[in-house]
Amino acid sequence: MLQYIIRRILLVIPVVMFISFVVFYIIQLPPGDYVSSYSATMSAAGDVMTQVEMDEMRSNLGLDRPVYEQYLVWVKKIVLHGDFGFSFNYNKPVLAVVKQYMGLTLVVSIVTMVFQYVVAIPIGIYTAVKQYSAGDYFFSGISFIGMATPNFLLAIILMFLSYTWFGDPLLGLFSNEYVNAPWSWDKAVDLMKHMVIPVIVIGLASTADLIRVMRGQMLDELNKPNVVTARAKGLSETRILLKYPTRAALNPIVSTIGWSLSSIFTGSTITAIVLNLPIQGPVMYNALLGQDMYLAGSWLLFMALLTVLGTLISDILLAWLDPKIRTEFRGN
Amino acid sequence: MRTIPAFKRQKPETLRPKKNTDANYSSQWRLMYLRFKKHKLAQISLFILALLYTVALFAQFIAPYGLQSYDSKYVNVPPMGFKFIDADGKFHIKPFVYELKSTRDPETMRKIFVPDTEKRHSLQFFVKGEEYKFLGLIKTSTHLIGVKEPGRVFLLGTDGMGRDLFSRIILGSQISLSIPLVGVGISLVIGLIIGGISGYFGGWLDSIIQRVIEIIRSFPTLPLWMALSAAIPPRIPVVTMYLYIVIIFAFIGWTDLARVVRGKFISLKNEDYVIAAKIAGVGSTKIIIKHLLPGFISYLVVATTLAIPGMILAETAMSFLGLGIRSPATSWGVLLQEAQKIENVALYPWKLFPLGIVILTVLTYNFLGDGLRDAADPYKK
Amino acid sequence: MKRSKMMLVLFVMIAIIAAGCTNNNSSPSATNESKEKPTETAAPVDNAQAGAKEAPAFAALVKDGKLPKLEDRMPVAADIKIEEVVDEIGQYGGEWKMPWNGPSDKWGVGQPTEEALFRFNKEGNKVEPNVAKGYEVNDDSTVFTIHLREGMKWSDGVPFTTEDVIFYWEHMLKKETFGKKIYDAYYSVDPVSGDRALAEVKKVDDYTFTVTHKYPSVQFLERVAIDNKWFFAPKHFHETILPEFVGDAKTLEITKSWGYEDPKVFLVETGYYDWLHKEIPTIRAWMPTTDPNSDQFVMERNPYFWKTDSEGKQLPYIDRLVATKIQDPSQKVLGTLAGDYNLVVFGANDFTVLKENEKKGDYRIIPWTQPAWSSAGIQLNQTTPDPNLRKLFQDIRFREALSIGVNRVEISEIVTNGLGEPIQASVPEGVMGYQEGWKDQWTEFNPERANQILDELGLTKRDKDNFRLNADGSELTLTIIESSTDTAAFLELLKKYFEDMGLKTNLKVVDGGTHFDMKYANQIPITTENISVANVAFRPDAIVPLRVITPWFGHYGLYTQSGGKEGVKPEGDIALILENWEKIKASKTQEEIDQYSNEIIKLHMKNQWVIGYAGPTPTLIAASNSIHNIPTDMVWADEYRSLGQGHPSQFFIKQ
Amino acid sequence: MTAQAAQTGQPLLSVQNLNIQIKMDNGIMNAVDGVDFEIHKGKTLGLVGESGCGKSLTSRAIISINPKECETTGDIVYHSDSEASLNRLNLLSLHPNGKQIRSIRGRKIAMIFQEPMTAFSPMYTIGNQLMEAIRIHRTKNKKEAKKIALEMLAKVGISDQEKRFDQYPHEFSGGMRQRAMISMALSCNPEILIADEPTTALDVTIQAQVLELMKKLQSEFGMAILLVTHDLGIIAQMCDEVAVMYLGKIVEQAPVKEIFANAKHPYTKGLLKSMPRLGGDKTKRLDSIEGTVPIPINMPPMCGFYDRCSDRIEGVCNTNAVPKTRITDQHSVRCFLYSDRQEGAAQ
Repeated sequence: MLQYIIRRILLVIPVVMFISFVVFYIIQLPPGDYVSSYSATMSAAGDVMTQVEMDEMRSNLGLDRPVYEQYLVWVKKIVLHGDFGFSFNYNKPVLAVVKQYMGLTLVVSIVTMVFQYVVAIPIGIYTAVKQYSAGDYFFSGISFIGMATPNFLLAIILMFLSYTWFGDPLLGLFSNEYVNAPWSWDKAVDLMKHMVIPVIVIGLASTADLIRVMRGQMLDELNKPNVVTARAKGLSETRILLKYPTRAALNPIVSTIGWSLSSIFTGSTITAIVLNLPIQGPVMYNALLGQDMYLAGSWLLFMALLTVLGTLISDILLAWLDPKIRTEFRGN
Repeated sequence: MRTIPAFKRQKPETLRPKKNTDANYSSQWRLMYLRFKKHKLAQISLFILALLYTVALFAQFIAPYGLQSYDSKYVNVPPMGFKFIDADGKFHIKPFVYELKSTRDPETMRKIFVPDTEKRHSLQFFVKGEEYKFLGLIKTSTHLIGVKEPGRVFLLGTDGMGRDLFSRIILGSQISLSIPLVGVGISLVIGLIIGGISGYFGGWLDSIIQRVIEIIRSFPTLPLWMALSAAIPPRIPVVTMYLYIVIIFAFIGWTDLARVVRGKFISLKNEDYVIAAKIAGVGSTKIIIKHLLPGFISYLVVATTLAIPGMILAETAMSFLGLGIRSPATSWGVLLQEAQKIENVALYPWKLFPLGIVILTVLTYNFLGDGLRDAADPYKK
Repeated sequence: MKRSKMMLVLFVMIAIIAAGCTNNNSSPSATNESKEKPTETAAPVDNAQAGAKEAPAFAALVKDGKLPKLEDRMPVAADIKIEEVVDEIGQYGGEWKMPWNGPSDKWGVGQPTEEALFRFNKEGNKVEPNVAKGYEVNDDSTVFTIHLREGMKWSDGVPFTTEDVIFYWEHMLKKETFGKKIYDAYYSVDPVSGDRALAEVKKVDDYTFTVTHKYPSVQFLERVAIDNKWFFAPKHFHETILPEFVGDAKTLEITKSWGYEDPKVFLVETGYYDWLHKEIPTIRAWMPTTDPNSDQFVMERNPYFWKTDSEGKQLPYIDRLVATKIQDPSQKVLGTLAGDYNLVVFGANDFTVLKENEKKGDYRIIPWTQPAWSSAGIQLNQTTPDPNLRKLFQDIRFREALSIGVNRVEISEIVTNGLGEPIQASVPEGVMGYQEGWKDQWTEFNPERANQILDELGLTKRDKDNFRLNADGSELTLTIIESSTDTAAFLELLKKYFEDMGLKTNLKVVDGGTHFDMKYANQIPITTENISVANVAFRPDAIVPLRVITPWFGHYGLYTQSGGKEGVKPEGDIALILENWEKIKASKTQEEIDQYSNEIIKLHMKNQWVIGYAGPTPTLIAASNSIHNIPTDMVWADEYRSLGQGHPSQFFIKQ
Repeated sequence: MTAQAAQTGQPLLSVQNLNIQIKMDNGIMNAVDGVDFEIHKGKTLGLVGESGCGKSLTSRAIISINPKECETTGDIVYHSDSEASLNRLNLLSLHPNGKQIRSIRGRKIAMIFQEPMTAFSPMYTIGNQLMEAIRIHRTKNKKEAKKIALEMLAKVGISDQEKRFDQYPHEFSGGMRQRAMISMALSCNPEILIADEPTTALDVTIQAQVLELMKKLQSEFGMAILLVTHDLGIIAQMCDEVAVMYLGKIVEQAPVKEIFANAKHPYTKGLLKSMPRLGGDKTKRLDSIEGTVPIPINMPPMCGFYDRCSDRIEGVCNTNAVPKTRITDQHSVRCFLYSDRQEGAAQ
């Protein structure tokens, strides 16, 4: 098992290296660079830069060098110093920017993930056990609609409904007065209130998906002979349900955790923009728009790493959860 | 009670009761069809989809107005219902609409529309209107329904430029319903070839292909979209733009299908009948086409069906970010992107109608996919 | 009267201290006090406010000895700037809550809080002293003597003196440490030879300095008020970071410790965008207290602010300015409707949704007019590289065709929601340079005539889609390149009208940065920028080709900028414009300036290089009904510092 | 009371007029139709028939573990001497998931299944699944339960039990899995063991071993066995009495020797002919019964075997419900070929 994991991790390295270069290249692909977008914002505010000023800025930031050279410098710094470069937009080291947003990003992502699994698994079990009941149709209907509604529109609509019903559109993750306030019970409550819409919007599509997977798996498992065996042993229905079909159905579900990790990080970008969430997605998006390439590059690199690792984690989880594979490794 | 007649020997076949026994002897496709027939929701979905595609095919004919029928007089008109009874209480057998008088609220500058009960326009079939090419071939100006000029009918209201939303939804379906089909089609071909190679031959080729798929999959799609659409040159017509988008989608989408294909190839290639064919010296191509493909073509149909809704949604997301198709060319994504302005949600909520159509389409595709999956699975009851 | 007020102030202080002490049991005696009159003390706070000369929080700090007394914080009595209130004397307290696009929108918080040496008056035609107490000028407008306010202090309490001006001039502006060239305003021009000479700045005493020009500079103060509002910098701060004082190594170290990578960028940020950094002393009404990169940027009142109202109450009234970062324009609207923000600036597009919810949201919409020539218009690049296009663009008949081939009523109704009149791009009434009849030039919708003109121009050949071809048979395409999607509806209509005339039209939306690059590379044939000029003589960029900035004159600007080395040589009426501009710079009197300015405008009227399809729309200020003293009937212009023209330090929130 | 019952005293389990109906899309299927039989202490009853004849449903109906869709009527009376509360208890009257039936399942009536691979969950160790029934019915104590489980594994001939206990089903061979299954079923000393095709999935040699083991354990524990199979060879080897099922009905029932010596029903005869015989004519092809079993949906009153029957009587067999005819006290058959005798006797 350990050998397998090590082999997989070693394989991750070239993949991530390759991705990082492609990422870096793609960021540079659109015309213009950070200096041009910077000067454009400045000129919009009546503050015009001349060509000379722009050229100077380019050379200061090293943007006048060829792409591969910039890439090599960047990678060298990462490898040697753990320095991911500098964010032009924020005037901060990339790591500092990432750190600034990481806390809330993790909160949103983890809460969303927990929401997904906590909601999807019981509903999946319920709809499978009560197949074709009113409850089954209700939940399946909701989850299908959740899947079918584009996130950004759902976010806007929920925000507007929240405004018309409660007088508060619940923008952002905190009310104005709590943004810079130290942590307190009230702030936590405020955060929870503001999390409702994002969690629903970000989580709904995947929740719907999970419900369907869980339901399908459960239906398969419920018809397996081992359920009959368990019943013949005199076990109670609940016990049977939890021990046999649920446990087996959870396998593929649990193994999706690795995958969903990165998709929650990136999948929430559009929603986060609409809902004004201070998390990484919009930061990355703006970095891409503003050609803030080290920030964008590092972030994308991180995402790629997360995806690759997520796959790895999923594979390992799957192996670990499946006694067949597990015992094979033990055997070796 | 009764006498026993002499034993009669008969060929048993002639008297076999005809009860469902055909199920036991049917081909795979026939079985699928029989099982699919049981899935009511999937059948309804198939029907709705067929309807949507028919409408898309004849969109120019069905839509009362064109994509560029701007009219400052009718900006943000709420949906109009047909009427049968006029202001005097008189009943009319033909449904009709009143002509609208438009004014502005002097305070808020909002357009206000008052029906002019003097001017009644009956809804008619085959009305002359904007000229278009029927099926892209025959020039005509006949539209399925509408009212005579200067009357106007806006079933679902109008947008901020005075265009009929109903027409735009219908015309937009041409792009929105075909992008996913073509996109999935391309992904399918790529996925089939690459997944097939990977699964059938295995070994180092498989490893390399799997790594490549892994790389593509771990690629965040957002910057990819942004970069690719920024790379699209300015002077291209809508059709070309459309093709580019399809290619972007296909590029991202094929990996999923390749995985399905690969998985099936691996599991099928060790089946006895395939091994038997190999031992018998049948060539690889023949094995693939004759023995492997039929084994999972039904799964492919399902996977394809279920991949389509994702593409429909992806198209709307691209439009939200201002990438992809732009008005006056219209897709549902374009309509939703316009609808998502808070102003529209607050003041002109009918602009959210396209959302209903998107949901309907995505739902029907999902139900159809589910139905097909159930039908394709020979082990399902 | 005065005694009783003093008593009240005292009362308030005690109350506040008492309130503070109840939470802090370190001092037993204070606790006793608070126990004595815990309830009565609370009441007088409101009453007392009416007479208080400073914000309660400061009064408390003074009482604690943590802050010098008000008198010691303000300039000497005679030198205090008394800010006229718009409606009434206000009260202290409250927050100005606004949405903010983040640190890239530096001016969003910069302009309303800016305190210039000289600022424009309400009408926008003259400057008045602001940070400066006053000035004298000699008869031939060469020597300007400027007086500062004695006893005025930076927000850290360090006196603000001539030293800060001289330091700025010597060590920052002349050294170009913050990435700006010495502004044009400091050069005077010899009317005869055209020789440019840099002014001299000299200290007279701690509160007086002179600016001496070689040649007359009639508009010096106005130009300074536009180009270099902040003719000063906190010497005691910049001395600690500028490389010429601390050495390159130390500057680099400081740069890194601030989180910056490059000292150049660092110096630009600190020297130019100083209001974003809490480490830098300021003379603004509010000073930053948080990192601008955080989700909320907060500016708190400046205890050393040097303005009072007519009753002697120190400004600003509003406690703090809270700028909350937003990511999508919808949030601005929704937040305003919900009351999350109480003073927000909008474009005219949001008029209806804001107006419809005015009552429910408990705010009011205050429109400020803009000195813009149009709200929907196009600029044809006169120097576009394609010879066929350039020939057309330079032909006045072609511009006429493009103008009359478009139905302005439709544009006005659909694009501006009826707010912008269906008129030609022209100087609006009431703004310097207004020309009678200009707004109706070529405005009648006449597609037949337009087509006829195009035929006359030789564009008679058509391609298979019935689009016109150039006379030589080559493809003719008008490409409109845009940097934002806000103009989508306008461009869609424009495309339709142009194509109805047989002119194939393409739209391309690029990001702002690319648009900027393309402008420099002369790659933008057509775009939709609107001209907005408060006064040509003050800021000529948009209509005089002095550098690469406005698309219509394209690389004519580069020619001027590079002194004839690059770009396209201006000819005809364009050359005339530049000639007039040179005359303005060398003018000795205001009359001369006005005359030449008018000439420039007239040349624009004659040529109509910029075509407008809908008149200007107002800028909307959505202000909560509790915020008072916001002036109406104002002009919104960058030259006047937008909302800053309303003097925000005297805005107040009624409790 | 029949002579058969009188012979052996009170039956342990008596199934009377058992009907199982399944609702299908196109009608109601009478999967089990009027089945009667009895199981006696220490004896083995064989239930034989082709797949789909309802024998599995019948066996599972005894402990109410059929899916909900199966509507079951009739009486299944369980009579245990050991516990007063279980005297003459009608199992069908109990709630199918209730406490009482659950206390009988696994403890008094245990069951083993055809597919030992899928009957065990792949997710848990053999030991885990083995201990489950013990911990419900015998002891809460984990250690004790493990001890019993290990003993049981030893009894079914599994060596190295400690190691085997912690292994997963996929690590067991087919025969071992079935042994483990048997040990699981017998771990609570049941009075009745229902074995549903216990050896079908096994190799012939393993089959013999498993059957041998079952026989051995039966004599050791003294339990009754209901053996469901399609294999007449196994019946001959294991059973005291045989019930032949066809299309939901018991068409013939008799002691095992009687069946092999004196089968009456054409279907039973067909079955016997299709069985290879030691010392039989090797050049002759084995007989098979032509045709397939119809699906009993909306069946008119007729003999289900009519189509395939070589001795059918047109106008009789396909128009009337077939009554049960008693050949001897212990031998009954459902066929019109013999019904006149019955009718004659009645007259």
